[in-house]
Amino acid sequence: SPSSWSEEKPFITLASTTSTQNSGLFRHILPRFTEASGIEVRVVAVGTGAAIKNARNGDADVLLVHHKASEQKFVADGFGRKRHPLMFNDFIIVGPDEDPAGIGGGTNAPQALRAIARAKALFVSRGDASGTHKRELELWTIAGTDPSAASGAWYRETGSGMGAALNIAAGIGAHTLVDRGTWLSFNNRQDLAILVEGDPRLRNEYGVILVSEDKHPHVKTKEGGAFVDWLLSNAGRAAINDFKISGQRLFTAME
Amino acid sequence: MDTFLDALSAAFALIFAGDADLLQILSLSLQVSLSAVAIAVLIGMPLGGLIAIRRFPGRQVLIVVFNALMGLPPVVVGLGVYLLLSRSGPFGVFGLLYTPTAMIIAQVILVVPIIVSLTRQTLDALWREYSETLNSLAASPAQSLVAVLWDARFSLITAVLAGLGRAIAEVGAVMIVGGNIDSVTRVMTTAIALEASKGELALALGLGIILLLVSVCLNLFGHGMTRLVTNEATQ
Amino acid sequence: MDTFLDALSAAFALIFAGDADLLQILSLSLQVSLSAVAIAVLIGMPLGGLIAIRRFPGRQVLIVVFNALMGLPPVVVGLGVYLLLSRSGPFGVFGLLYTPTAMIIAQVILVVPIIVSLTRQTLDALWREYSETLNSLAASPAQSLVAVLWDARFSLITAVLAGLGRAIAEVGAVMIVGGNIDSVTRVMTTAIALEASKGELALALGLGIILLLVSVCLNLFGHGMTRLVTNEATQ
Amino acid sequence: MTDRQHQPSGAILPLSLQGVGLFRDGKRVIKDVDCTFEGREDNAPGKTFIVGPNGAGKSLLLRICHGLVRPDEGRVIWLGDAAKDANTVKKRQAMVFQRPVLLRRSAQANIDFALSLRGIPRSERSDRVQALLQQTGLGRLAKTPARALSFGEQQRLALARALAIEPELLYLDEPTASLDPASAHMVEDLVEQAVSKGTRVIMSSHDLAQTARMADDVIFMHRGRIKERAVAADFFNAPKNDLARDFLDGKLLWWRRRSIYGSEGEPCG
Amino acid sequence: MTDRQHQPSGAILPLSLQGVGLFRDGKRVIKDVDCTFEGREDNAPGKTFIVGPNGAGKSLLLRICHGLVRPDEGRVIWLGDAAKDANTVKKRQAMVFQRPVLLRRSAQANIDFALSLRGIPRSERSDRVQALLQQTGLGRLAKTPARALSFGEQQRLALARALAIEPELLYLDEPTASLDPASAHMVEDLVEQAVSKGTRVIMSSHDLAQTARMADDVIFMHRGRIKERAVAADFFNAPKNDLARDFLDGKLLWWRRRSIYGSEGEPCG
Ligand SMILES: Nc1ncnc2c1ncn2[C@@H]1O[C@H](COP(=O)(O)OP(=O)(O)OP(=O)(O)O)[C@@H](O)[C@H]1O
Ligand SMILES: Nc1ncnc2c1ncn2[C@@H]1O[C@H](COP(=O)(O)OP(=O)(O)OP(=O)(O)O)[C@@H](O)[C@H]1O
Ligand SMILES: [Mg+2]
Ligand SMILES: [Mg+2]
Repeated sequence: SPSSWSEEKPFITLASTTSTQNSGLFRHILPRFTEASGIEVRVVAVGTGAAIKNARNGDADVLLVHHKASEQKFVADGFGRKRHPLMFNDFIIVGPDEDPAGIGGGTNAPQALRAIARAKALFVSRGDASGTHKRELELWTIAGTDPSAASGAWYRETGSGMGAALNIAAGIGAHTLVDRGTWLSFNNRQDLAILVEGDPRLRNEYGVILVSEDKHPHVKTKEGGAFVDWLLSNAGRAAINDFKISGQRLFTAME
Repeated sequence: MDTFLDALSAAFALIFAGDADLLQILSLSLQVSLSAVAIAVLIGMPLGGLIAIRRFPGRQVLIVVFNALMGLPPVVVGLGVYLLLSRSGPFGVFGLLYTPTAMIIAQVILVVPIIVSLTRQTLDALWREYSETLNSLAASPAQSLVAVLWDARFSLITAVLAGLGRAIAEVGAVMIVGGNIDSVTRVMTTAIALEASKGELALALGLGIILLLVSVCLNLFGHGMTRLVTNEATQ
Repeated sequence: MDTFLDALSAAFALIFAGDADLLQILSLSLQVSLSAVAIAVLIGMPLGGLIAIRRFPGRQVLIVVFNALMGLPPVVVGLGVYLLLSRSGPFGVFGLLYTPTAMIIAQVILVVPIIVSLTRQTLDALWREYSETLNSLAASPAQSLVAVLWDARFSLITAVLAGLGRAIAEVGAVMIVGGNIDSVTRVMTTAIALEASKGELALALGLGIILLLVSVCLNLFGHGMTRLVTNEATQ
Repeated sequence: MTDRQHQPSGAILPLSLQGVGLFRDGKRVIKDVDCTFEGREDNAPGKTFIVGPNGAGKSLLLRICHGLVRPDEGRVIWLGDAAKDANTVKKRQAMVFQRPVLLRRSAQANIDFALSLRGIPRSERSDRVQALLQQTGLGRLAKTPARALSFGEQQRLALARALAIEPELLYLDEPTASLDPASAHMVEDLVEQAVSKGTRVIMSSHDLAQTARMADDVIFMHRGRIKERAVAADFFNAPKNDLARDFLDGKLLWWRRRSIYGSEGEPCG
Repeated sequence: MTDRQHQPSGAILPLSLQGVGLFRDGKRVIKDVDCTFEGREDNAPGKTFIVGPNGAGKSLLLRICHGLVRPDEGRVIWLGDAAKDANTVKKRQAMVFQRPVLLRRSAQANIDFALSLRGIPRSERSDRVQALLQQTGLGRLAKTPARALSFGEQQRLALARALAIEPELLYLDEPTASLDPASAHMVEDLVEQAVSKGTRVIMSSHDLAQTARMADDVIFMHRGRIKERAVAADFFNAPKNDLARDFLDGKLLWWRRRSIYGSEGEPCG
């Protein structure tokens, strides 16, 4: 019966984002942790906003997302003990390989966005207040362009997850901002290609937080703590670092 | 529990503010779903009726298949339509992807099996009663079809409402083929999904309450029409 | 078009490999949806039957409400159940969130209105015919209910199949309350959604094809049972 | 038929209708009906026949008596208003409809169902079902789907089902209309048997010979009104009502009446 | 009735049944039926009556003739197999069922529907509908929902609907069973009128007086077989078949036959 399943062996619930889930990272690292500790990790992957909400409601033991400001607020509000920087990868700007805005090979993200706006080339925005979406908005601000005026024209706010947004970009031949992990594991690129990468402002940092038992006494502090400790340990770092797709590393553990 | 109260007040706030975005999203929802159901009725009712009143080889198979197609997952339909309408797909040239038209197409595919199966089953009973008489009167299949559809019109309303329920509540297919693009293809259900993914649960629920109220109004309207006509009509 | 072929071959590959993950996901899908439909039938058929055969104040309102509830958006149901079962919700202590039980609860809520409305409409016709006779025989409401449910049992199968279709195809609610947790609450539709978001369109479609095949088998089974029993039974 | 073991006799009659009227589609289809059906205590008459042209309101009147249709005017009174609860009153009556509705089950299951509604234990039922089927000549068709029976067979099955519950008051709406002569005879015998055991019968019939043969008293209806009620012999020998006379002569086509006899002056509504 | 303007006369008869048999639920309910219904060319008889006990197979035989039920054995042959397309054959027949099924529409819409199926233009239809309603005494009930009519009124409406299409061959399954005496008389007149205009009538009846009065020839059925076919006078004066004699005497309760007469030796299946 379903309830007996959930009692079978110790487990924790990890609230995380679709980008980490879709990249396949968890499938790579979690079995190692389970083998080492005997603790099963159940991943609920949703948007960053929803993940934080779940954790606030006490429906997760550990939170692993990528929007530093929100994470810090979560800790400040007393829902988490401490935010640990865990790993990073980077965002890239992808677009149709015929490159209508002429930004291919560039390393300056804001400049590229300005060019896209100038060319009125299609751009797909996540539009879902996710970590990626927030980063994109920051980049537009740096670029000094307000794309929301063009919403519905060349600027398409889709309001969907990373994979769905990529599917849309592929479907209409649009640019979009995407984290490298999702991109590398994404299999419906059609004629999309990486146009801009390597800008330091495109760094994408993930943090991990153990949910505080002060607010939610039922939180599995022991098992959750073990998981966070393992992630930050050498074994955990090694596991993150050697997750590769076609020879490329997707995430780099923080020192 | 707080969230439920928040949801209610969010719903009321939105309704009383007469929020322009909300109105636009709501009207697109209705436009897409009502069009889809109308088209599905035009396709599905004659088809379901024919299956009910004709006996032909493969009829049983068709019944099973349409029953099974009631369980067509919206995401699968969405993907299928996406592939067909995508730029690299066979109908890519029409540029229909991420338009309301694409959403209507997807919903038609989802609703037709419901209309076909429920129409068939509703007319089955009537046909058992009518068939000898209509045969005796030498009604052609088409004439028989029109007669049973007409005489069962009030019972068929439930089939239409079931189809409408599926269409208006559906998110998986419209999300994929519509893209939930702000002020272009955002409908109530995709807006709800978006707010949910942002963690704005109260707002999402509030939108859900509004959608339900609209459903109730639509149903009341349909029901009122029925009452009105039934009283005059012949049982 | 290639993707469709890839989808087919993906489906076949998965089926012939007898992939253990696939089997587990599939069996969870069936377990959840069949349980939900069974519970919904136990609740919805008597309720729909009573609405069909009894006249009481508020009956028309009830009919409209259940018709409207057929359009309950899965995401909204998912959120509602989430809020109830969440640790900070009223039933949080039972720890049901992100378990198959939670998914069953959500689907029951989605399917009950379908069963109620379709049962009511199916029994309406039979009741019009039977009511005088059963009244004359002084059958109590409960006895009448049992009699019409029994004598309409073959027609009611379509209602059950419509409910099953909704349950097995549904993704919005189970995604939220189940969490799509690998090997715990991952079902066919959430797996399809996941593959789609990874851009694995062929695999997603392939899973969709498998789900449809399973639906067809379920329907064939139901249909076969009906045939078998109808032949012996009295029309 | 076993004796009325589950129900005491003579418990619900007399039945009185007082000023009963009924509207359908804005038309008055039953008008000013006052009549009483006495119980059987003192060897009172057991068979009242209702006759009259098609559309006179015979079937509607039977339904009103039976409580299936609630009149829009007037009252239906049981036991001079001292009636026990409505449910008992209901359980002591049975009816054979003009167009019998049989359940989608076998012939025997139809009778069995009626018995089960009276709470008769399963063990007793099967024998009584078989006995009733034999009596109505349906023994060989026990397992046939009721809906597949010929019309005459259906009518007899409906009678068997009604007799099964051994009612105190039995309504028969033209129960022999579709029966062959011998079966009609047999059904008449069954009705006489029931009456001799204490059942009160109210029956409509178009068969005047049958009415003359069987009826204790006769109600003649016309356009929703009771025009005459008389002991059978009196009614057939010397009907008081003009319309009744014409009816007996086979001349009463009431929708042509106005043109034949000039205005009868009775508005339709 | 207007004269048969839309259809040439005498086009589909004779109708022959050869070795016709029918199974239901594994039982043979129609057996070895051979018979022919001639056309009306040389003032041939116009009214064949089918009589026999309930369940003899009268209704099924009518349905087989009409093409509503396909026999499991034997053949139904039109025009000695020179029949035109099945559709023409179908369109030249009409039937009044024993349990008439009326559409959920008003009385007049039911007749109008039948006319519209024959492609008669809307402008002509309304007059003909009113005429037919008058003829069957339903004028006042034109707008009443057909299902709300009394049984006798429904039967007459079904007859009006059948007459509307002016069939060459008209099947009547006990069309006067639920009619009051005067209406029955009127329906008999309508049937005679149709016959005098060239319609061939095949009719079942339990009313032996009516049969004797109207029939040209009589078919006596028993347990799915035609036991005797004879000119009416001969049948009533000197039935050749023993069973027919009993039937005419009102003594034929066929399900008791075995016990009365000893084994008849006819297996059920
Ligand atoms: N809804 C209705 N609208 C109009 N007239 C109606 C309605 N319901 C019943 N009637 C009329 O009420 C009258 C009485 O019907 P009822 O069935 O009681 O007649 P009846 O005496 O039993 O006739 P029959 O001998 O044909 O059985 C009929 O003329 C019928 O047309
Ligand atoms: N599915 C079936 N299973 C068993 N018997 C059947 C089935 N269908 C019809 N029959 C039998 O076939 C016989 C002939 O029926 P039919 O209706 O033709 O009789 P009928 O001569 O018209 O009788 P009536 O005078 O009562 O109208 C009946 O005894 C009926 O029970
Ligand atoms: Mg009547
Ligand atoms: Mg018959």
